[in-house]
Amino acid sequence: MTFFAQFQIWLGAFLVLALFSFLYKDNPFYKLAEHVYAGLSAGYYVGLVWQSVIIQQLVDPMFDDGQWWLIFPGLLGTLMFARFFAKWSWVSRISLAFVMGNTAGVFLISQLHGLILPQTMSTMLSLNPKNGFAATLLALVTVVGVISTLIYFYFSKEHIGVLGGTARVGIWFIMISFGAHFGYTVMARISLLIGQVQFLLFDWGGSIKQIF
Amino acid sequence: MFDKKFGKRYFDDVEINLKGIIQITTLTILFLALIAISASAQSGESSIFRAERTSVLIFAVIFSIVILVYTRMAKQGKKLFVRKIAGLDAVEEAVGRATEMGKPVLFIPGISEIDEIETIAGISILGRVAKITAQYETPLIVPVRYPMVLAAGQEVVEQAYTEAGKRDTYNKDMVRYVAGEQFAYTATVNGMMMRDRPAANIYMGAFFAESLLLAETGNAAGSIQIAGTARPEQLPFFIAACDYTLMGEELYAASSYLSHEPLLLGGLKGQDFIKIILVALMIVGIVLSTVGHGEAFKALFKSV
Amino acid sequence: MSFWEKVSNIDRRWIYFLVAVSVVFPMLVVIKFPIGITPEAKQLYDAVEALPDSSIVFLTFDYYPSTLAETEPISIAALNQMFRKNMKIITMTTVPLGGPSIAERVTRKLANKYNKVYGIDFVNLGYKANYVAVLKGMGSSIESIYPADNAGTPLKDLPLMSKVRNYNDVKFIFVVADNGIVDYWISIVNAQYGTPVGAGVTAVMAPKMYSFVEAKQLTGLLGGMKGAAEYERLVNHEGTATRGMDAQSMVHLLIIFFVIVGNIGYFATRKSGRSGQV
Amino acid sequence: MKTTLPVIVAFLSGLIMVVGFFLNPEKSFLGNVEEEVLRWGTIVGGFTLLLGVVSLVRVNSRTVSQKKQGWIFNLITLISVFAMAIPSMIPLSSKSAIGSVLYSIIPASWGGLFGTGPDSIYDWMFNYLESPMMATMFAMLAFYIASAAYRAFRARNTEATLLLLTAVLVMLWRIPMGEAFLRLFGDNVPQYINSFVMNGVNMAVQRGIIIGAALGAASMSLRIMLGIERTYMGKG
Repeated sequence: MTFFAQFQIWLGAFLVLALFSFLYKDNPFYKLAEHVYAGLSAGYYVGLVWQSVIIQQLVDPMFDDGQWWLIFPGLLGTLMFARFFAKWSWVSRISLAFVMGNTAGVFLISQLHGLILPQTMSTMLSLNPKNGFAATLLALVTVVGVISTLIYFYFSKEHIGVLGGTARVGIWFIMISFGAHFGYTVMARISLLIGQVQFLLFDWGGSIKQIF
Repeated sequence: MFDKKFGKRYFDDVEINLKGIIQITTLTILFLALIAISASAQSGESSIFRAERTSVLIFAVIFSIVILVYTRMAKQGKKLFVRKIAGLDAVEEAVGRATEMGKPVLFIPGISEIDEIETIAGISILGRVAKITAQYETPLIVPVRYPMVLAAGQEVVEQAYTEAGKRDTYNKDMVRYVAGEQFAYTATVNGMMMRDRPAANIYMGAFFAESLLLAETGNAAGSIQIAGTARPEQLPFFIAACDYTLMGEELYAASSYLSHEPLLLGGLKGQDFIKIILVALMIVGIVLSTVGHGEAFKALFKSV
Repeated sequence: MSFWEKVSNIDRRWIYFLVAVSVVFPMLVVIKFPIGITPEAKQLYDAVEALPDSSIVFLTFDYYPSTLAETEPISIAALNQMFRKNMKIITMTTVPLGGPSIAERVTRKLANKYNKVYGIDFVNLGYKANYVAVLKGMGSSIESIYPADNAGTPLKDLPLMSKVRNYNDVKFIFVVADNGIVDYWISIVNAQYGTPVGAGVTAVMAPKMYSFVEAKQLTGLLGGMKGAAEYERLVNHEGTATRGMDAQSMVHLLIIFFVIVGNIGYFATRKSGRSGQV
Repeated sequence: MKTTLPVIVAFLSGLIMVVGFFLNPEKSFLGNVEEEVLRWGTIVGGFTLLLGVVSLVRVNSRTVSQKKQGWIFNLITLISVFAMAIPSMIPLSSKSAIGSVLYSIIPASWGGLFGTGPDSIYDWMFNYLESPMMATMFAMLAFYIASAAYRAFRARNTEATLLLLTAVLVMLWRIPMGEAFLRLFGDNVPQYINSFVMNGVNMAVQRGIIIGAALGAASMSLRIMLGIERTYMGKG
């Protein structure tokens, strides 16, 4: 291994161990890693926005393709920084309002068209027993699950009587679904822990062996 | 007149008129579009309107009208019932305990940008919590992840302290910017929890993988914890590690319930109304499908 | 304090310690539990296996370095299968950081193993911003989106790319991803251009993907490290996922053990009437 | 003016999106406007990300300049920001004005180190400093999950029991030994978990939650467009 490759591994191992040390107790190494992390992540955004937004979407099209009108979003973006000057901070609301309005417009439609209508439609399943026992049972589970979940999140009436009963079935369904999610997430996190331990044991461990 | 101290909630007359005009314009445009579409659909040629999206338009119009009607009703002071949400009293209890112990309350309005509905709900619950901490003179810490959330959070907290008559105890650093990246933020807040040992941690807003990192650290620090988020994939972790958890839309309902804000309340009631319509439509569809005539009905919901 | 009360109030650092031990131990002492194959994994394997030799396929590297443990083994197993069948592989990524360099590193390593030549047997297109435009644009012409490959070589100088114009020339798209991009491969590429898409995703994403497999929008699914291990077994190449499965099993069992002990403790102390509230 | 103008801007930029959806892009002028406005949205939205960086630098510089307790850590944060940000902003080639000055001083072969390309300092710092930390934070969750499962997964009532039983079942199902164990109860048990728990109950609940959340998001969007909801505007 080259010196640089060794250095990379040791640096990574130091940061990994510094963060893991928090599991035992808060300490200066964790604090150091925490502050490096906060700084790097902010720097990451600068690079990302600078290259993929300001250069690729703003400067290049404006100067290379002559799309001069992009000066307006550029200006709107710059106005955001008015926030840091007390007297002019209200100006930044205009830029913000543009983004918010834009997102809201896209959302309003995409939620109705992309989610609510198709999801409602696919719940209209046939409960006809001639489709076979398993298929009918699955359809029944789906229908009951969707409707009772919706009822659980209905706030305009006290949950008593039929409504209360349905809501109760809803919460049972919800808990089963959360349990399944929990199981899957456990799996994902452990895999990543395994990845880090493999790094420490084999890469860093290998490097230690080579040196000593 | 517009009172700066009391902020956005109190509009002057000019603005109310403006809003009325905007609302009427929107509805008119939507209606005109509806008529134009039905007209163009008859002519059959490809027109500038996408006739295949008519059902979306109809639904959008109904949806908008329902929400606006309920909002108007709420604003006119009509009593609108919202059922009590279990676990909400816990918020006040938690702040009370923090006061007894002389320790701070930590509030996290989620880790999403202000354009996320959950963040807005979180900020509005923050207003309520800040009012209680102001009354009890309990220290409040609100770490945030975005500058926009910072601005909104500071305003809401300042307003709460002013309304409680404790303007002098308000400190701008109560709401503070921490870090932009998800886990950098989490690492910092975890550090805060272990160092400042808040008596109560309240998480209300959009949370992702950091939910359990926060909640477990808070638990290790011995804090009472109350959480609320609409993200189904994070709820199991909050349920496991917190004392009380508001699930899904309960978060939105809680923010309307606590704030008694007519605008929020109206929205919630409107959504409930639509929900019932959707359930009814589903049942109709299921019955039709079961007897074998569902396809035509289902086609109404399809659009490209 | 009774025994169960002590157990219930154990310092959480003991729990952390046990987790650490059950991860490290199986890595040092290999046990090798046999790995069962789910129908979804088999479906993906069969779909690739059924393609004629030398078919042109897409393999994406849509993941960040932070989820390497779950995703990289899938890429490696897939490359083994594809190179063995002498397929022509085009790699690309919609992830700006890490993605291009991971693709470069992993493909080169496997290509050396199978003596494959860059430009003829495989090409790395690299990254382009705005994924919706990228996925849609490649439907009409790949060259319009990627005028050059990751290293900056114009596509027309690469023999493999002269045979590929758009998705019509691609037989299969194997997506490996740790983010929502899979939805777009399905809803844009598969839905609009009809090229079959198979996916290897992180375990967190897997529950959602089931509905796509059921709707036949997705040809096969691998979920997380278990999925990767299944694929490694199918292509008969033991990699980090298979080796990790022992540790994975140990920790799962440990957590289940914790749940059981926690509950025994809970009921034991509740009966004695001293603590009922948690 | 201070609130009216933003409300009008929000209304118009949202309305274009809504109306544009219903129009044929080839046939109408508005279809193109929609595309352009979306592009503007990504550009302006990019700037909001930078605001966070400015805030972070301001907060940390204040602590450092006042030499408050632990200021050395804040200094480290500042150094990390600039170490990552500055190389990423340096132009890659001598084509631009700044680039031509720069590359008359340093060799052009260094160009690859700058920007955000695969060989850049930025990419290296991301791959070897930031991502290991990101992966470690994820990995720490494994420990937290174990301790949460131990302390909190108690069969206190029906709901909690259902949650923990399903979690245990799924965890078993996903590992080789567990799957074999489940087969003892019947060859099809793993398949049943797949179809009834994952595709059945889980899918149905997700759908219910998706519909509810979508309603909430849509109604919030409507109110933002109409200027009813203005929490986002903050202080005037």
